[in-house]
Amino acid sequence: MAINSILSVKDLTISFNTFEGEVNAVRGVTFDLKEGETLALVGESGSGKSVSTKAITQLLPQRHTTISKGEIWYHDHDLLKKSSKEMKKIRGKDIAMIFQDPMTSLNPTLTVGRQIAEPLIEHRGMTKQAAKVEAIALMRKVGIVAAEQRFHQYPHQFSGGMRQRVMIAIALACHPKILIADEPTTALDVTIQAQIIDLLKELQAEFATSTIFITHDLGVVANIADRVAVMYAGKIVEIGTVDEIFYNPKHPYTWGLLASMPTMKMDNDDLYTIPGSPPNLLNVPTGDPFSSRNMYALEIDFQEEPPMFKVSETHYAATWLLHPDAPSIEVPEEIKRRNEQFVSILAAKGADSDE
Amino acid sequence: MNKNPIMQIKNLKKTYNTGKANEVRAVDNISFDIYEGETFGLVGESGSGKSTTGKLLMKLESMTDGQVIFLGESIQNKRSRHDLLAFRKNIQMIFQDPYASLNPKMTVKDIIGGPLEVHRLVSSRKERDQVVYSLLEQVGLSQSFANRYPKEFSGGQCQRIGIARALALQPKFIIADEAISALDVSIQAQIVNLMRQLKQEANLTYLFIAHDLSMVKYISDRIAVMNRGKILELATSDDIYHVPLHPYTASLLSAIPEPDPESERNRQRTTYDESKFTYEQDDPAVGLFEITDKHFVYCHKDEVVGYKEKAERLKQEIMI
Amino acid sequence: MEEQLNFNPVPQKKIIEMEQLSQAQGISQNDDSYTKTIVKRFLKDKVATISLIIFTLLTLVAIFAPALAPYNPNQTVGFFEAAPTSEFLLGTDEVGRDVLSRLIYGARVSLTVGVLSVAIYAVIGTTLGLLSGFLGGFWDSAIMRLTEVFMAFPYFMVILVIVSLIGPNIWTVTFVIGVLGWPMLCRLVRGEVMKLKQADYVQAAISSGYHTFQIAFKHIFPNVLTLILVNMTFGIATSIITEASLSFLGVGVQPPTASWGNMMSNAQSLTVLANQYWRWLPAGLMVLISVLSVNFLGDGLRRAIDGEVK
Amino acid sequence: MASFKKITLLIMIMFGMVFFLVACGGGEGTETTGDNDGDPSGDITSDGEEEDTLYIGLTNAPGGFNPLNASDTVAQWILRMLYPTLLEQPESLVFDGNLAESFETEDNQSFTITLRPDAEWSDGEPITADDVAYTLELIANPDVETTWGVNISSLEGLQSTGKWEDGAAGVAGVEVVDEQTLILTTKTPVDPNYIKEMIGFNVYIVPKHIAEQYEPAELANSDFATTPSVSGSIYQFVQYETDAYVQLEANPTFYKGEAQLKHVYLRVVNGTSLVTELQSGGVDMAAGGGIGVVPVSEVDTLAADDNLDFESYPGFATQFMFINNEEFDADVRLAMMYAIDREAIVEQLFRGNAEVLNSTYTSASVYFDPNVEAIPHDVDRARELLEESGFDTSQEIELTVPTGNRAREQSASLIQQNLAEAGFNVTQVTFDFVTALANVREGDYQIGLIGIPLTSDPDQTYLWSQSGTTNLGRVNDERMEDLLEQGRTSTSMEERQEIYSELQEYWRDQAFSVGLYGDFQYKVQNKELNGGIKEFWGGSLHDMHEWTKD
Amino acid sequence: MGKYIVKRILITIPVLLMVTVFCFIIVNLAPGDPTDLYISENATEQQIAQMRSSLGIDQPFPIQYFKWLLNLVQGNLGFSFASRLPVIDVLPTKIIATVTLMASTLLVSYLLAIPLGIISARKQNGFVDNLITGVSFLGISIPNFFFGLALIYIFALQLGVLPTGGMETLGGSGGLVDRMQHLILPTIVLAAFYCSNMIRYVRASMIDIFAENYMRTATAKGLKETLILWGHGVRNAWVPIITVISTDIPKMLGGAIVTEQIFQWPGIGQWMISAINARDYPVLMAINLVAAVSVLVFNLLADLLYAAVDPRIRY
Repeated sequence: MAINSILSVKDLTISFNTFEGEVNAVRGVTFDLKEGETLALVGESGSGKSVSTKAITQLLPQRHTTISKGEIWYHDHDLLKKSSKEMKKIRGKDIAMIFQDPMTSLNPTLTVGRQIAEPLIEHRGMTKQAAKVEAIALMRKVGIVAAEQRFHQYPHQFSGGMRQRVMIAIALACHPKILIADEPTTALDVTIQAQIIDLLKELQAEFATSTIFITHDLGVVANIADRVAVMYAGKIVEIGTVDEIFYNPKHPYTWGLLASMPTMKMDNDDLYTIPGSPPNLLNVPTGDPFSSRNMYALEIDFQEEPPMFKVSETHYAATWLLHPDAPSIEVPEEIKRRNEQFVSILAAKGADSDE
Repeated sequence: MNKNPIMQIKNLKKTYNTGKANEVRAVDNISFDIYEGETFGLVGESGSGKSTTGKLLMKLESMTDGQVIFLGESIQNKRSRHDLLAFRKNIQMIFQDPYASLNPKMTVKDIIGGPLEVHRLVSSRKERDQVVYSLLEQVGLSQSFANRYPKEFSGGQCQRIGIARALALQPKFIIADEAISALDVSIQAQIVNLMRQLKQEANLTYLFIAHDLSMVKYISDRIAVMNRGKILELATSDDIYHVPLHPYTASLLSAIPEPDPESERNRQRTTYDESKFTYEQDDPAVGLFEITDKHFVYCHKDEVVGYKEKAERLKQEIMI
Repeated sequence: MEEQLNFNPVPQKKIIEMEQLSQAQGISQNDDSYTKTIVKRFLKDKVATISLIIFTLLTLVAIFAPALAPYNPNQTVGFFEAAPTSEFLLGTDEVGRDVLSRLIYGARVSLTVGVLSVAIYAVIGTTLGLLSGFLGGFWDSAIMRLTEVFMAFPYFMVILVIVSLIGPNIWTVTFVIGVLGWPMLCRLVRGEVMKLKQADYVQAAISSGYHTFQIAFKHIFPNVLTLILVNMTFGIATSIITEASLSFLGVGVQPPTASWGNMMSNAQSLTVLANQYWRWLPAGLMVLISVLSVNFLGDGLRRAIDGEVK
Repeated sequence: MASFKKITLLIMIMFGMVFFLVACGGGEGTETTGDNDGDPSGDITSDGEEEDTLYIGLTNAPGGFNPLNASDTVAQWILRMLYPTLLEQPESLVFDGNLAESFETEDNQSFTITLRPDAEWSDGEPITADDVAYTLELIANPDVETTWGVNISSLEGLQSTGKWEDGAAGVAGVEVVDEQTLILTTKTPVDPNYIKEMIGFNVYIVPKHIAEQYEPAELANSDFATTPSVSGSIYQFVQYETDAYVQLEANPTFYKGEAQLKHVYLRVVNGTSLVTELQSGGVDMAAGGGIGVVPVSEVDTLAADDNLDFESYPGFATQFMFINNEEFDADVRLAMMYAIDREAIVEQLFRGNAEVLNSTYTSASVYFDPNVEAIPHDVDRARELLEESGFDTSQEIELTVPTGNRAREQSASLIQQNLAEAGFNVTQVTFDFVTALANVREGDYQIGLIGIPLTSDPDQTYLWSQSGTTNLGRVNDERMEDLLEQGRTSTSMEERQEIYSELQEYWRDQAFSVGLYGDFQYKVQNKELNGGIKEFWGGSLHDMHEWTKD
Repeated sequence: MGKYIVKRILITIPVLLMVTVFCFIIVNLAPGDPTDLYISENATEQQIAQMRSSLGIDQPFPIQYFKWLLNLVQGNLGFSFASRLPVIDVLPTKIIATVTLMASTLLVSYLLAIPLGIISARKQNGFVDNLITGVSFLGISIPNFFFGLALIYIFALQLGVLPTGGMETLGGSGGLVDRMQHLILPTIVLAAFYCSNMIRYVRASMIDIFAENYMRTATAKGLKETLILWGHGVRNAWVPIITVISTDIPKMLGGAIVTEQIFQWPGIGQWMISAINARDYPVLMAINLVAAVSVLVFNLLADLLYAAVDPRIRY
């Protein structure tokens, strides 16, 4: 498996100017997106996952945003250095996006068909007629029945799930190399969410699109991601393959996230919780911003931010617990259970590869 | 568990735009009881009528037809200010959006203490403030929050304030309308734990309205699954999870993503073909039928046998 | 280096304390009440702040007019139509009254008309808007029909007739502008109330057992207040101009009472316009300054409320 | 892209609409003006066209064109261009023949009128004595709405209202001798000047053959009264654009000869615009005489304009401070007279373009007696009188001020100050003109400023007699009644002058009201215009057919 | 749709009746009898009575009103007290004059305001925005009588390039250019207000629109700036723009009184002032009717247009 990075984000640092002061929304985010993979960015609201990805296509409001550091490499170009004119040629064509709220992300005054056809005309130089034919084909592909009729309808005549399908059709219209899906299923009902995820997976395979999938729902991540990056307070705190993150998490925050979700198998005990709320990014506390919610905090957590510790070739986590000098600690029950599962999965895989 | 119904819902109906082309039966003839001390889960996707049901029970909307008996009295007869106050004292609501449910122009003290004054449960400002402080403490917030405005708090903190307001009147019954769905995962757990804890402390009854089954299953004793204004299945939460009889319930369950890559990879989704379960309107042979003990399914009289067999089969599968 | 690092676990109790501390800090970072936040934001807007200062000064001038004015504004004190001198800083008018004194007293009239008329229609418009939006149904359509009736009136005609009926003076002008100005605000408030009525906190207030009027005035009103305030500031500007226009048409505030409007209407004489700048320019500038400052004030207020970064 | 096209189309449609509106705006008006309407090149107005067009500025709109019913001066002035009168009056109380070649009497009771034989209506019908008699009959007809009743009330067979007795159906005092001759007979002998002014100068002769097509009762609301079709004087009516302008064109059949200026536009503009239009050449002359008034504040500017002729003359327009005689006795009234500094008003406010109104006649009137000494501004005397009268000075007196005349409004401020100096407690109350007039008329006032246009005839019964229709001061004084009666019935000018001198003196001493000032008449016109306003404004039009423009 | 229109019109009728009743009362409340104006100083009682009956004001108000209403239904608006001309004959010329001025004003205003508002919103808080916003505040704040006179002084008297007032050169051969020249100054004066007002609304709604998710979608699609702006942004601003237009037009139809006064524009506004001064009730009632009908009609039109520009709105 040739693993080439198609996109690499390096030390991205973004802040917003507000009335209260400067909000440090993204504080040195680094990750690679490999060809054909789905990378999930997971984190609570305000963790900076959405902001990081908007920076890729320069979708952040310029007036209030300062990108003080960082590089975003795509095909030997630093996207941060692109002029807005150059960026236009990349947006929608090479890098497409799907957004959270399908209700407001479509223009209410334009027909759905026109909105799908637009990128075709713009980037693929199609005539109106050709674009219409292609758009209808796309609509069929994303599972919209009676596409010819629905081509002329307006977004308000579509249900939420159908709108998100339209958004997907728009995004995939030009066969983009990279798809950024920003919480595409959060606003949908579970059954619809399942359909959309299946659709995305299917199309992603067909178009060989690399995907950044932003969500706060670990269930969705488990379903769709190849690799997972967990974000907290504007930083990636843990990154690894989906199995590593779900079965062998190293960061106490990841533990908390996993343990606080009720699983179908759970009994009626109290849920595991992470106390408190995320820190205010106006004044990022010294040390690890997570330290004050961290039941496994060490003294050093309050003094210095931990660097990324390597767990495996693919797995890194930013917690002092991985420092050789750190004391060993008792992980939560749920994580223990998961670790056990990991061992068996590894064993199974090892068996697979042996054969 | 105490088996006294705190609330009895009989043939509740809510129709919008009655008689017009765009008539919507938001709540279509539903009946169920909620017992004292239990947590009753009401699950459905958007547009299923679950929130409307909650509002009808709260008298935030007027019902088109049916009857709701709360603490032995029919709620639709409560019109006078006195009756209404008495009714509202015993039933409170926790809302979905923690920010939207708190008046941005009022201090936390006024938000929580207001109902106390309305119901004349306190005789002085000072007494009110004392009650507010103790309520804040009860929901895990510091007293220093009292003089602040909601927008200064995080979503989780706001939801705690909302809970404190609901608790202020010491109600017997609380309707939580998607009370956690707008919160982050780690905060959801906090709130759920808090609600469970309070329930025990204050001997509350919950109606827990939600759009997905995962958290509801975890918190509820009994669950009703709603779709298109009708209750399709009603059973204990174990039964709903293990013996989902109605295909809609099964499809809901199969759609819940689990934070477990392995099980996700092996997941089989069931789809629900609605057309097979559409009955003629107001057919008297269609309704909620008890398939097994306290396990109800909405179906045609003739289908009952089939469901019974299905229940048997599923139960046996579990045993194995 | 390694030695300095302390890898001792922190006791859980301490973490909880730290968490509470950080939460408390989280709050103390924006330690302000809502009003304070708006005020702070507003003060960051230079134009708006200057406008506020100017408007405050104007108000003070209006209040302390008797102390500030060098002469009796209604007395002939000098030659007629004399150009500014050290004795009469802004010259005299057509009957020899001191223009500066009239300007100072004019602030009273213009601001009274501006503020009071808007206050009148704000009260009517807000009350009816709140009721219409909150009660809905019959009352809503009745009030909406009434706004249509009032909006369908030719504004000036009614003003002119009523003014000629009661006699034009500052109170009539104020009253008429006030009584006729409310429908737009009423609709605005109604629309907002209809939106807010669905808000969860209103539903919560109903659930808590608040009385309908308490909900309308205690829960909803504070949330439309800022909107009303912004609208009112623009309304004040419009009222000042309306008074000036009425004076121009001869039905505004009547002589000998000075208002900026009737002083400015001197400019309808070309001789005055061309040769006697002191008879219209100061008044014109005052109208312009006050209206601009009120407008910018409203705009700044709106921005501060919306949290729009300047 | 489609939306671009739509927007472009929309904009084009909107432009098209504006052009259409501009092109056809006031369409009715231009039908008769010229045929090259809408021709884009037609904007170049040749000099020739403008040279024979006269633009007159009016500050009031005419209230219709009913020759029988014209209360407003504007209408009267315009009607003079459209309908013949028997006599001209080039100077005050100097009468010349117009339609009448002669107007003679020997006994001051029977007046023989001989008409010009060549006079024709614009439709070619001759103007005869029948037309004159019919006109007088219409005025006397109780069914006809008319303002001229009082003018003819001295004729034999008519009531004091000028209407014939019930069942009479005719005017006994009018006798048509032949086509060119008729004899008017009055009830009692009168001053010939009285009848000459009242009937000879003021009454417009209407074409019988047109007027008789209408029911007398409906004349006032008919097109006869709104859009006259037949003219007998200098011009004929073309159209009236309500409140904007009146368009006239020369009457080719006019008996004194067709007018040199073929077109006349009487534009209705406000005072300020009148000034700008005069300066920019948009109007050639102000109509003057209270109907084309330039604001007094602009007088200096106009006088200084090289392109304009500016002159000012004493006129008949006056301003009084009426005093409600029922509330204030003679001493108090006189105190007010002493208190008000009328010289200051005239000198400072009007910069000398007015005269102090010492009596109830202006210096333009031949009955004005310059020997009646004016009451000076004397605050001490005023105080004295006030004290003597025992008037309660704490009593608040309302000064009613009508709007619409800036000079008057400004004078009110001065008057208020003057009165205050003398010890009166006066507040101004301002009303629009109609309201103020209505209040004053009903006696619902204390003191109030009202302008009165006087006539060249000295009879002022309507103003100062208890029976007067405009007795605004509520004067009820036997001596005054007596003097008015004497003046009215006297038949010689010399005799009348004497009576009226006495009246002026008595009026001053009693201070029935305070005469404030007499506005001067302004003649403001383009230097290119030959002709225009005369010193006696009312007679300005007698040579209008000879006016030209360079 | 058709049903909706009919329903709206039916609702309109009682509103209109109420407006006319109110107006009738107000007009008749005004002190001073019209006859005071139309009689000479020496008129007799009998003449006054005769005139009162001729004008139809000798009857009680309710009867006068019902007569007026009855006439109205037959398309008769009575005759002007002042000129005795049938109001219905004069009305069209006045409306045409006002509409001409209105059309040119609104055309100029909107053609300027919409792009300026958009630019302003696009460059929000930049120099250009501050300039446009500042000037538009000035435009709203400057009293039009003052602005008008200043323009007359400069352009008509000092420079002599434009006429001082009126709608056309009387007695000249008229023509389009002449009329256009007469239109320029009053249009500028009125447009100063209407343009500034519109700029503010367009700016505000465009700022909101720029913050909308679908604008982000359009950007993310990589569309051209102009297409994003016009094809996606401005489309959604039509509703507030139509709202402003639908209140502007009746406001102007009700008479741009001061401006018409200053520029001698022979439109509704000027007519109204003279009618008020002349207590010309029938004219006032007619003007009131026109104004009221225009308010209601443009309300309705706006509602119908909303549906045209926003597919979500259906009746």
